[in-house]
Amino acid sequence: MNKKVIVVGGGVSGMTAAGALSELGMEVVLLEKDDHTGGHAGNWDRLFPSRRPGKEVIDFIEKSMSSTVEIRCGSRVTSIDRNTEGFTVNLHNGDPLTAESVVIATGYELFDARKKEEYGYGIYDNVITSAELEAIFKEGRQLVTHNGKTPQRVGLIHCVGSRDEKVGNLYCSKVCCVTGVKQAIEIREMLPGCEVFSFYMDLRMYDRNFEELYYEAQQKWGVNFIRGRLSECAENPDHSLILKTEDTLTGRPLKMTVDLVVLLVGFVPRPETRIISDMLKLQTGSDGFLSPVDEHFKDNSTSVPGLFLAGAVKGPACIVNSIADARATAVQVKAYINGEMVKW
Amino acid sequence: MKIEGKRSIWKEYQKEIADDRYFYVRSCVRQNFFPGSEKTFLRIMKDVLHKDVFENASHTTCSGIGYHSDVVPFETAMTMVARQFAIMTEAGYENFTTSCITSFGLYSEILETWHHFPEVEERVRQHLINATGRTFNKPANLAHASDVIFKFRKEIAAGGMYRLINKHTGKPLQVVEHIGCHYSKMFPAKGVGGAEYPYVLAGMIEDWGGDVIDYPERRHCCGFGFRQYLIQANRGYSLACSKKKFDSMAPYKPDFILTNCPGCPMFLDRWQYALSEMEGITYGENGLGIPVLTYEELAGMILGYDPWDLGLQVHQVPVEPLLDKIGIPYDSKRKFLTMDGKMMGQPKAPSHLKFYQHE
Amino acid sequence: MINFNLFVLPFFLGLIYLVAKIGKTWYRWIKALPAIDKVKFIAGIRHPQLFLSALKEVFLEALIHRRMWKRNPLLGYMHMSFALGWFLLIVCGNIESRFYSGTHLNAPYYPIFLKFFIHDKLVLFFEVFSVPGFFRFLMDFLLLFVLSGLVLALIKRQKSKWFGLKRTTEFQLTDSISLACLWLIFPMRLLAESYTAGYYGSGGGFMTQPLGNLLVAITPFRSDYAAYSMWWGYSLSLGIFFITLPYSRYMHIPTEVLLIFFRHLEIQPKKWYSSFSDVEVQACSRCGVCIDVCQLNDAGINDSQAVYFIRGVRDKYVPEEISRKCLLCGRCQEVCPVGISTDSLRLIKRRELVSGQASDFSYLTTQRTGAPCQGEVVYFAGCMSHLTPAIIRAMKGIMEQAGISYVHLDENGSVCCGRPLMIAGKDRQAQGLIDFNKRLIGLTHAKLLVTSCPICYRVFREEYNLPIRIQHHSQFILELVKTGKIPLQGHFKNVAYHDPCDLGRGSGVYTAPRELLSKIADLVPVPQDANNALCCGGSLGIFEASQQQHNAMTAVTLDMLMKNQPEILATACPLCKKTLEKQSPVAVKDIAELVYESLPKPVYFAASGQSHPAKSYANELI
Amino acid sequence: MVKNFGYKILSDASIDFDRNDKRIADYLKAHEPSMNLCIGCGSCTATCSAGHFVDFNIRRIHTFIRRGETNQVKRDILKCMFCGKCQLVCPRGVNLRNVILTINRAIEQTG
Repeated sequence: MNKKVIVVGGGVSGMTAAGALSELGMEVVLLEKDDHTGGHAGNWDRLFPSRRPGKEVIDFIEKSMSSTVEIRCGSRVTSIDRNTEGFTVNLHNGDPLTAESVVIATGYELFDARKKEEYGYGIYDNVITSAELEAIFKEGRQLVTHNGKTPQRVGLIHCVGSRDEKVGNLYCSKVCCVTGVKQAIEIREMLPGCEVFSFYMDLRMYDRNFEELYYEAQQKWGVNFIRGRLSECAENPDHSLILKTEDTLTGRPLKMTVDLVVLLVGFVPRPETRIISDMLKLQTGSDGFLSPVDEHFKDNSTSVPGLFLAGAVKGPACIVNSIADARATAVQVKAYINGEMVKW
Repeated sequence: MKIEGKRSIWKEYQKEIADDRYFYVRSCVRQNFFPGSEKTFLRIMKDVLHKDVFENASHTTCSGIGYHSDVVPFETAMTMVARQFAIMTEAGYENFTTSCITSFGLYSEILETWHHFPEVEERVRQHLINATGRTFNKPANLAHASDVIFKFRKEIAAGGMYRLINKHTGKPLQVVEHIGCHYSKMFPAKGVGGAEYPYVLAGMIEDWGGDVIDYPERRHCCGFGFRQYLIQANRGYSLACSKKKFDSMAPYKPDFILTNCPGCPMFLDRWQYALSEMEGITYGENGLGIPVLTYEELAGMILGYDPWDLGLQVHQVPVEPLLDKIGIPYDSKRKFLTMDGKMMGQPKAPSHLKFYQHE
Repeated sequence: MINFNLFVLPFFLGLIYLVAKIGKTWYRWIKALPAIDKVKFIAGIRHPQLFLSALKEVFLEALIHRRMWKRNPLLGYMHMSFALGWFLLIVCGNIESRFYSGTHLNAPYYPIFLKFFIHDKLVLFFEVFSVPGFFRFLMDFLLLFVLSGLVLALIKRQKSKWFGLKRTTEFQLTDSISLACLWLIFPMRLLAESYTAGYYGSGGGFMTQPLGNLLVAITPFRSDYAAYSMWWGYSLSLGIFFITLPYSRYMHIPTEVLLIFFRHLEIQPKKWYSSFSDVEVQACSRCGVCIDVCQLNDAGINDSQAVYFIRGVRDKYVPEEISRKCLLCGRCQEVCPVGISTDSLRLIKRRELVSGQASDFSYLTTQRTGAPCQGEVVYFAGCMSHLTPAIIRAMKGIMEQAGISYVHLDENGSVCCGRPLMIAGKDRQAQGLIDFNKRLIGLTHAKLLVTSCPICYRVFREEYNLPIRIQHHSQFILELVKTGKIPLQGHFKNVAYHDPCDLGRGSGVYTAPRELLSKIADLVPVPQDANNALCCGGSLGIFEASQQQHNAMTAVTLDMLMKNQPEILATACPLCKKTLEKQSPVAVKDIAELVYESLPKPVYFAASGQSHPAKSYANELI
Repeated sequence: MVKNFGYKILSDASIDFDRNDKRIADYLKAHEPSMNLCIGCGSCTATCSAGHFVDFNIRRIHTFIRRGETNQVKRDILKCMFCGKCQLVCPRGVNLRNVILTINRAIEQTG
């Protein structure tokens, strides 16, 4: 029995899984469709809640992939076949690869904010997404409006594409709440004269130090939180935006002009994930993300022996959780290849 | 504003509109409010576009106005609509075209209901048989008359005598488009361009030479809202809605407002008078109002029809300044003459809102 | 011999100025007293007993500095040596001068500069048993006494901790001039007397004569010139001290005397700023004793302690937040050597900050609150007790057990007693609440009002003018125990009692809770208790402290309370309980709870004050 | 000459944040910044002594203040008894008694 494992997806989860598997003595090929590894996390400037530079984390994971991992960037998987020998993975460029086990770590896509037409992304000049804001931070650019002015008031809109039946996503994307709080702080840090208003339905500060970050945003940075989902956004003659929401804490509709709107876009499954799940008859949840065999005890396994899942391909997850999950996957894969029964 | 963003959204809301052979149903109220509009639609369809549009005098109200005023139950409304379909079926047509937006919304709502609840459709068919002995086919295509004009907007432009250009400045006219709420807010996919940035009127304005104004309260209701107007005590709310829109659009200095609903032009036009009387406010240049047009009236103007044949003389806000801007000639002396040349009488001048004085 | 020399003029003129200035100021203050206080004052000073008792306190406080001694012996000695030593120098000097002049009518400078005028060669410097010899000895001794204080004062500048002072106040310019002169006076006198004695070879005492001899020996120029210039220096430092005194902190010396008289004549602080307030403010010696005891230090607040606040009042500029940054715990008042009513002053300033804005309590009607029933005792739990329901349950259980017919006035929500508003300076607004509560209390026809909240207790006593008795529940329960109405069985080990500010310092109730507790518990000593107790940190008195600052104060108080490892912290205030329990390592219980738990079993739980379903069920069982 | 049609133009029911008078809010922010820590849990209102007897929602009042909706609030705030229970239950450590005192002062200063 060979010890060949193919990891599909070169984001945080895929890289971590590949590194861990290689450490465990496997022969690992990491496939990444882009021309570089790092995934989404490579685009983030600083990470919540500690605001540690994202690059630090990516660098660490990349370093941890020993030279034994064969990284193939620019490789798109066209099909995965399960046969008696194991798996054959076909690529759009080059020969098919075979492996004993395959780890799917294809992650997620950011919600296309244009689908929330009423928010005007792609139509109004001063509506951007949280990912674009992150890019501004990462590139060290100054946050300005479309016509180059320093915004006096910025609105951060939570739950864009999440918890919204109207765009078909009932689920919560988990990380946007704390991302919004982090970015609110960062805007205040960069532009002390700029007021920041966060429009939220709930603030789900689910993990350690998240609530403290929220507290810091209120206490130290004076970020204003208004409980109410944005209903619609309209543009003024000067390209500033009018936000309409209900201030649910007073029970009254509220309208406010802001110079810039940041949409905190959620997670959606990749279309490729759908193709893989159709191909291998994998289970997906109503949210479209892949489901493991058992959410508690076989949370990295699929119904296909030898095929494992890691990270946000199973649904919204933060980087910390993705790393932990990918490491767990690696252990499972090793046990599978060694023919060991995993009792836990 | 990024127009390419809008275009990509418009692309997603492409609606199928029948090419010919329309069964046309009229609005209950439009012939009173804007008496030239429906007539102009038929005239354009026949004379310019050479289409087969069938009308049957025995069609009734769709009962939408009663339905939205909480006096007609849905079951009743569905049966009445079923009868309209029966008349269409009997006439051998299958493309249903309505003049009224609320009708259009109600037809859409009923067809959607039947789609999801076939048993309801069955029950309604039975009601119709019980009441009239009629049966019907559902329309193959449902369109609002503005959809049809939208479809042929380029043909109209090609055959037109005028464009929406200010002849004094050579610049495109600035136009507010106002879509009836029941057009696509309930079923975005049923309207051209969807609900957020509807394209049905914007497309006409673009192709006829004007510029569309995107103002903050673009989405807001004209204020009719059925109950809001029909009950006198609520009319202050109706008026407040219109005022909100005017306040929001005024900074853009619109040359006119284009509408596709029976109620909207009525209220956007008449409330300008009420607002001027109550508060002394006017929204156009030099104490004038902002003219409000139906899409048929505008199409007629483009095609060079006589303004008084289009019924523009019954507007509260005078349209002459707009006609002058475009360069459409008109005979002021004929403004208040009936079709057979008699004087129909002239309204009293409002206290604030300026009557147009032709020099 | 003409007993005059030009050098006495600075002293003499300074003295005249000082006496005139103080006279004028006192006259102004007394004149500005409200009519009733003026009557008290005039009648009081004519009343020999009152006058003497005031004089006694003046002696004890202004000269002996009794309070200072209690606080720190070194500090007490330092102050006493200056005050008493100087006082005795003047008195004895006068007697001595009388011996030489043979008349009572000496010019005021004569005794002060006696050694300049008199060089008694007949008396040897070590002679003690003759009258002039005794005086010579005594005067040198007293001067030494004063100088020892001066040495201490110099040491205190460097090592204030030895004197029990961590922090102290800063000097203003007039203070520094005054102090410099004050410190110069006695060394100058020593030098002047010594040089004179040395020059004449006689006239000095056991200290001045040998020192004078030595000085003359080592002085390279004419020592009579040296002596004369020292006399000038002595007179000048006295004169400048007297002239600057009314404009410096040393004005507190004469003002304290007046304040002691005021207090003995029962002249009280007013709700509004009065000349009594002026006297208090001027009586502040700026010693800074109040700084160290202030718990706001623990919260990192160090700009609003009493001495700073009073400085602001004196300078006629008190920033708003300084008035509001105070726990009103009363600790500063307790240690103030002058006994200034610091809390009253603070409230006066808070009242001044409140403008005409009214409160609207028109919604308080018996329809809304419900009209109370009648009973012999009316129990008012207080707003805060609603957040500590164990106290209410315990009180009800105790009263059930004792068979008291009581009315629970605020069973369905409290109408606030009004003190929180008054603490904010809104006395007028509080009146609406007071009036309504008085009405409700009246409707119960009760003869006794019992409350669980010391805040309410204080305001009921001070502001309500109720025709019935008012007790805090610790007093009430103690009475029940003493009259045998409730038997106590339980016994708790290692209980530390925390004095609530408004019950202890605020209302003087120290013994009742202790006596009651001692019946059911072994009390462990608390390092700072009774009138020296610390505030729990949750005081309503302060407005501008953050939660973190409150918590910091509570932590320090808890450290102190836990010093002797108690197993239970007992208190007698819902607010103290609520504040302490969230940070306490051991259980915090109200006295009422401990008593309730000490009642013999079975305990009857009653849902309300009026019905006894559990009791009747229990009777059936028996 | 104003015509009476039997109805009036209704005023907008929504909070117009841009136009509202936020002087009290600004004053509050400067003098008692702990106000910004509110998470709208409603503990303060639930325990309120005054709110027990009358329609007095302290949570909504200070939220209105922060939105610049002050007209009704100016009257409502006078119902506060100042007992301090709200502050004792606040999970965020909002210094509520000073919030109310500060609002009072701001109202006095802004008229």
